[in-house]
Amino acid sequence: AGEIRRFLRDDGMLKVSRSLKETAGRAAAAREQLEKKLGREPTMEELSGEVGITREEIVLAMEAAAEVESLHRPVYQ
Amino acid sequence: MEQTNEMMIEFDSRSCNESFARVAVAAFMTQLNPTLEEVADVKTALSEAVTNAIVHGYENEIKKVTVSCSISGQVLTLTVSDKGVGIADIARAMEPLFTTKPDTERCGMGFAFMEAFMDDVQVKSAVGQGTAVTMKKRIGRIAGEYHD
Amino acid sequence: MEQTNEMMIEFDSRSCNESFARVAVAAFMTQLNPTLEEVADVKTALSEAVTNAIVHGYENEIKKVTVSCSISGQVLTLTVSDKGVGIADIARAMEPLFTTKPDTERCGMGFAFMEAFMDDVQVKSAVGQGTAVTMKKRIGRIAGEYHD
Ligand SMILES: Nc1ncnc2c1ncn2[C@@H]1O[C@H](COP(=O)(O)OP(=O)(O)O)[C@@H](O)[C@H]1O
Ligand SMILES: Nc1ncnc2c1ncn2[C@@H]1O[C@H](COP(=O)(O)OP(=O)(O)O)[C@@H](O)[C@H]1O
Ligand SMILES: [Mg+2]
Ligand SMILES: [Mg+2]
Repeated sequence: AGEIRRFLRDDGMLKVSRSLKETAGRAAAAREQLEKKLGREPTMEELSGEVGITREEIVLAMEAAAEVESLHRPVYQ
Repeated sequence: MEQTNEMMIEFDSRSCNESFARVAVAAFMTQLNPTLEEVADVKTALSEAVTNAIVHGYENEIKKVTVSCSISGQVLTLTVSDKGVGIADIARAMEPLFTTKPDTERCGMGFAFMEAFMDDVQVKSAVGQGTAVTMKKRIGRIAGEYHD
Repeated sequence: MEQTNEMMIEFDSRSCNESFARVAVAAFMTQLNPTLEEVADVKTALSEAVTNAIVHGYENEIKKVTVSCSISGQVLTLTVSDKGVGIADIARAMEPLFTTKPDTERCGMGFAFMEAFMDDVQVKSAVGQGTAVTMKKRIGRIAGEYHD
């Protein structure tokens, strides 16, 4: 049972960084796409509409993605 | 060694700040390396307590809501406080389905949700002085897996 | 109509809390409908001020750092405060490349960054009492899109 729990929780763990990274990735893609379409930087409202996630959650995901990147960067250098 | 870390947020009792409060607490608790589910649980419990402070405590007047947050070992402690009307009968208020605003979209399940999603919920309140709801949750997978 | 909304965060002067502070301020300022670039500017300026409070103000002792944040019309105002050692000569401290810790990774560009990324930076400080850095930025450059 401990093993199963460990497996489930590990999966959950992966999902945290995965889901934040995925959100950050989608926001970055939407930003680029909207910038092309609008000819200017999109606002948070436009981004949030495109990604389907609240403005606050988008900034959390982007900070988390930046953190993960800066934490991992030295490891891969 | 139990390392402790603390933060506090204080904000106007506007419902547009609920989302800010949820994200601030989520950002702080990422230090505990939580699962997605644990973050969602804490956000749900926090939302219920903050909504109560805004809707019941201040009856939609604009005053200050405070959320204190501390991490000790793997335990997250949250206290949501208002200086609003207070609760006369706490035990009754905490009963599932009990609500003093049955006309609105509230359904009397706020405290039940807090108790379901957190390990411990304590309410202190005094009529005319305000309410403080303290909730604890142990974050983390299996004992011994974290170094603290 | 100038609607005002306020929040305040207070946290232990640990560098692991910088990220939490950035998210809290970024989440709060999304109410102004900024671009991601404006969010990044504010986060950079905030980080510099918070790092200064931790590194210079408290010299890495664990005390409280406060960030107050208000929105009035389209203007965001941030105040980062510490109750640390204070600054004797503010004008000098704000000169680009001036630093009292040349040995570390600091390069004396913190205040220069704050001034570059925000519209206005004011510093109040008293030796032995602490420092408060107030920064303002008008959000929303797209003409006619905002009502204020
Ligand atoms: N912060 C508060 N201040 C005053 N009364 C409160 C507060 N929080 C809860 N209450 C009281 O407790 C009752 C039950 O709360 P809850 O379980 O969240 O249900 P609901 O919010 O749907 O009414 C509320 O109807 C209200 O009377
Ligand atoms: N909160 C503070 N408390 C005390 N001294 C400070 C504070 N912020 C800045 N200073 C002083 O101002 C100097 C310049 O700050 P800054 O431009 O950020 O450069 P740096 O941090 O790289 O030294 C610091 O070296 C320090 O002497
Ligand atoms: Mg409720
Ligand atoms: Mg600096």
